[in-house]
Amino acid sequence: MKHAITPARAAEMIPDGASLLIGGFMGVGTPHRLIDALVAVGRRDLTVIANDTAKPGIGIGRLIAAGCVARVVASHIGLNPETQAGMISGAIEVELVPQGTLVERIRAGGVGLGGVLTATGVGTPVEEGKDKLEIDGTVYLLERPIRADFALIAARQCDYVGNLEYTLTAHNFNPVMALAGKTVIAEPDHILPIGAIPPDAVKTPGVLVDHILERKP
Amino acid sequence: MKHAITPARAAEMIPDGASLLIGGFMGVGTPHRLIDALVAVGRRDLTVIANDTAKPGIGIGRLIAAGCVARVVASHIGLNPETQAGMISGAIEVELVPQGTLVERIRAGGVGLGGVLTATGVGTPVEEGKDKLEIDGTVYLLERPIRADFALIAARQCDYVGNLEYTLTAHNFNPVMALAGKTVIAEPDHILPIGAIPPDAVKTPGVLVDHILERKP
Amino acid sequence: MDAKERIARRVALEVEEGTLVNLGIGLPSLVANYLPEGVNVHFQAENGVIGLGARPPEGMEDRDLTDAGGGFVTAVPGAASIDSAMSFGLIRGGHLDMTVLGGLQVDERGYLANWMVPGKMVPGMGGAMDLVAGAKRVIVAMVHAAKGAPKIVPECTLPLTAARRVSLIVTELCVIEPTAAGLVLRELAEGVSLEEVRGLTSASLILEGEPRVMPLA
Amino acid sequence: MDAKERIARRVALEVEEGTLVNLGIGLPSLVANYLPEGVNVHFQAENGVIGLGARPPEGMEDRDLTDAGGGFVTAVPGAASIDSAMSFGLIRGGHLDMTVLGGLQVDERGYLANWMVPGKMVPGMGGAMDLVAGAKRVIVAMVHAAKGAPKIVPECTLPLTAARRVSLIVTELCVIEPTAAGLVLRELAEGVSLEEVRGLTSASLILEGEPRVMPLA
Repeated sequence: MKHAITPARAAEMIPDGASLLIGGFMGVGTPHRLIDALVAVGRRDLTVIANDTAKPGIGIGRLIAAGCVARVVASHIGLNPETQAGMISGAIEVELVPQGTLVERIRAGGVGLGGVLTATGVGTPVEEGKDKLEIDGTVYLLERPIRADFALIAARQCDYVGNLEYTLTAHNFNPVMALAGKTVIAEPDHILPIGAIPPDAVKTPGVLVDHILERKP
Repeated sequence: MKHAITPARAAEMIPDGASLLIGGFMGVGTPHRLIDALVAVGRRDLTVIANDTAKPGIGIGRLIAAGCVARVVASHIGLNPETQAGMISGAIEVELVPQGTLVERIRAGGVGLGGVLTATGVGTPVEEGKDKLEIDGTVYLLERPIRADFALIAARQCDYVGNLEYTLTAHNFNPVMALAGKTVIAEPDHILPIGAIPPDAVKTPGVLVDHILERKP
Repeated sequence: MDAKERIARRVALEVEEGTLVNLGIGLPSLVANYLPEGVNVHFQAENGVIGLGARPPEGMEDRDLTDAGGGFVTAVPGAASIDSAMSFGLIRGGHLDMTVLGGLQVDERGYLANWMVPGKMVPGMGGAMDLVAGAKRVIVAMVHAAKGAPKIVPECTLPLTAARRVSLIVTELCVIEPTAAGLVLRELAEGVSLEEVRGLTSASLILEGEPRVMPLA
Repeated sequence: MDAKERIARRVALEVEEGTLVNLGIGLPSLVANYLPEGVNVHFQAENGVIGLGARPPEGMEDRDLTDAGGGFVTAVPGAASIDSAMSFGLIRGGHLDMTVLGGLQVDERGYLANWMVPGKMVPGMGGAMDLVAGAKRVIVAMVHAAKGAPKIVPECTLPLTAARRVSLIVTELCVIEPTAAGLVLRELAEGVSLEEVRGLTSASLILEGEPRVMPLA
């Protein structure tokens, strides 16, 4: 059984220079309160691994605007001119990864596979510097697993064990990222007693979750 | 919207010599009515890819006993002496695969990855004849993806679209196998109208399901 | 009828009953407005839903239900929530019947470039590389030329999205099918001449008999 | 107290609060009966549940809720259903804190053989290879010798389960910790002499000071 912590307490756990997997897709299914807490304490030199950096003022866009982020691994930064400007000026190092490759790299890190063999990116700039393997007549890129110091997970609700439920398009990267953080912090909207989430509805087992943020005010 | 078919009609679709992914773990979460229909029409020379072959008289054990099966890919055959006897006599070709490797190979087939890189099996007889890759200091086996002509899936219930729900330990290989059959036949206990299974409860989207077996009598 | 509507109407005729279809943001998303009466399609939003519906009624928007562009959407009855691993598993694994995407360039090999302009625009590839590498059919829906400059070129000068021949190119002027032999001009829009198309196309176009008039319904 | 109970009681002392634990079938499964009062553990059944509970009351068995041996079980409040991909993702990905498995042989390198006897018994490895390769701690719980024949040997003659040094060997006679230097004898059961253990062990045993008396509670 776990105890809920405040956003400020969660931000204290995360040091400058930490790598963070952050759930969400254009701010949907993103742990907004955790992000705001990191901005509030002025974290620096963070590595953010996420599908995108949303827009200025929204979700991960706030971390970018506050200068918290030194490195981004994402599939898309096109709707955030601040990330693009940071990339061009050299203030932010950006690695662009095809979306399906990104989610599989994180999954591989989380489930202990040595890499991902995907045809996505073959014949494009994505293949630069990577090993290629021909298997049964098809060429695949060998993409490396991704893990991070922390995974910041947004969930619709959780129980006292930490079992998580997600909803609609707010699932996105969250269930996979919850496998790949050394420390996993979940930000649920609601917290329910044990037994209120039936076993079949659980999408992230509570054993993966280290800390639960207090419920949405 | 799909229409339910009878077990006999399903068995007709599956020719002698077909490869079948069959869900279940020791008969739990196994499509029993589909298996009985295959036995009834006397199919021959089938390849069965499944976690195990259950026990004589149960689930896949019935296919074995009826002489329908020429080849088995499984992680465990220890509780079915008939499979073991077939393996020793040469009547059944058996490939033994570690359970976690088996499920990932099927997933790789289903989601279009070129293979699985796992440390499981390194230094054991499982590595024989397989490529090994050293990635960042760890040695991994390159295991091949698995697909099959048919996937026979047991589900607790489905809707008219074919969306599937599973329960408790009857999930096992079913959700992954539903990704990797050229033709997917689902055997639900219950069939519900569209909308009765909410989007967040769907574990196999109906677009993956080609045919739905009529509900349990 | 403007160019975009013409393109969307023509692409809509390619959509087949019961298939799984992914429409890119922008022009491709208009295709949903022109589906033939009675055609039942499963639209995938790669950020997390199968069964993407229209815009919600005023005031009924849910922050956890958006399309890949971040706009509020609905889910049709029978929809399924999917996480990013399932979403791209469907795309990469060959379960997606068709994707419609915009283009910056397409060349005589049928290769598409649509994700970056070096030195100018580096938004990231998002899901485009997986979609082009994985979908069964890839339809490029784009305005024929960029302010008079050809976009259908002998060989892409912009970085490729995938080294895969797309299935069809639909512009407001014509329909072109990339084949092993090159780009075959299949249809001309009503009132558009071959010379006009050739004048706005730097790639060689192959004629196999007379192009038919591009149907719009 | 018989040998098996002694082994199970000693192993139970290794189980730590709040951890995820997988018990093999047979002897290892007895460990659950001897947990110290108040210790809260998540038991995984690799066939599909976290939060495995005791046998169900008479008449309350559910055909869809069994353990990896196929026996009816319960799920504790807060349990989570998991499919095989998640189950082995947890095992392979380093999320499983401890597994307890039976053994046929363990050698001076700490390597375990427990899944086949060539020419005699080929049940398949099931989940054993993934468990030994992936769990944070691997405890071998076995009767010390097989009818007088040593099972703790200089080098395994049976095929290995994994080329990984297990964490601890617990028998009814003693507790041995495999280390880089070899097998260190840590504990002797009450009334058991060093000579007795040496007589039933063909591997070299290292002494680091006096072995303590094996605690059973």
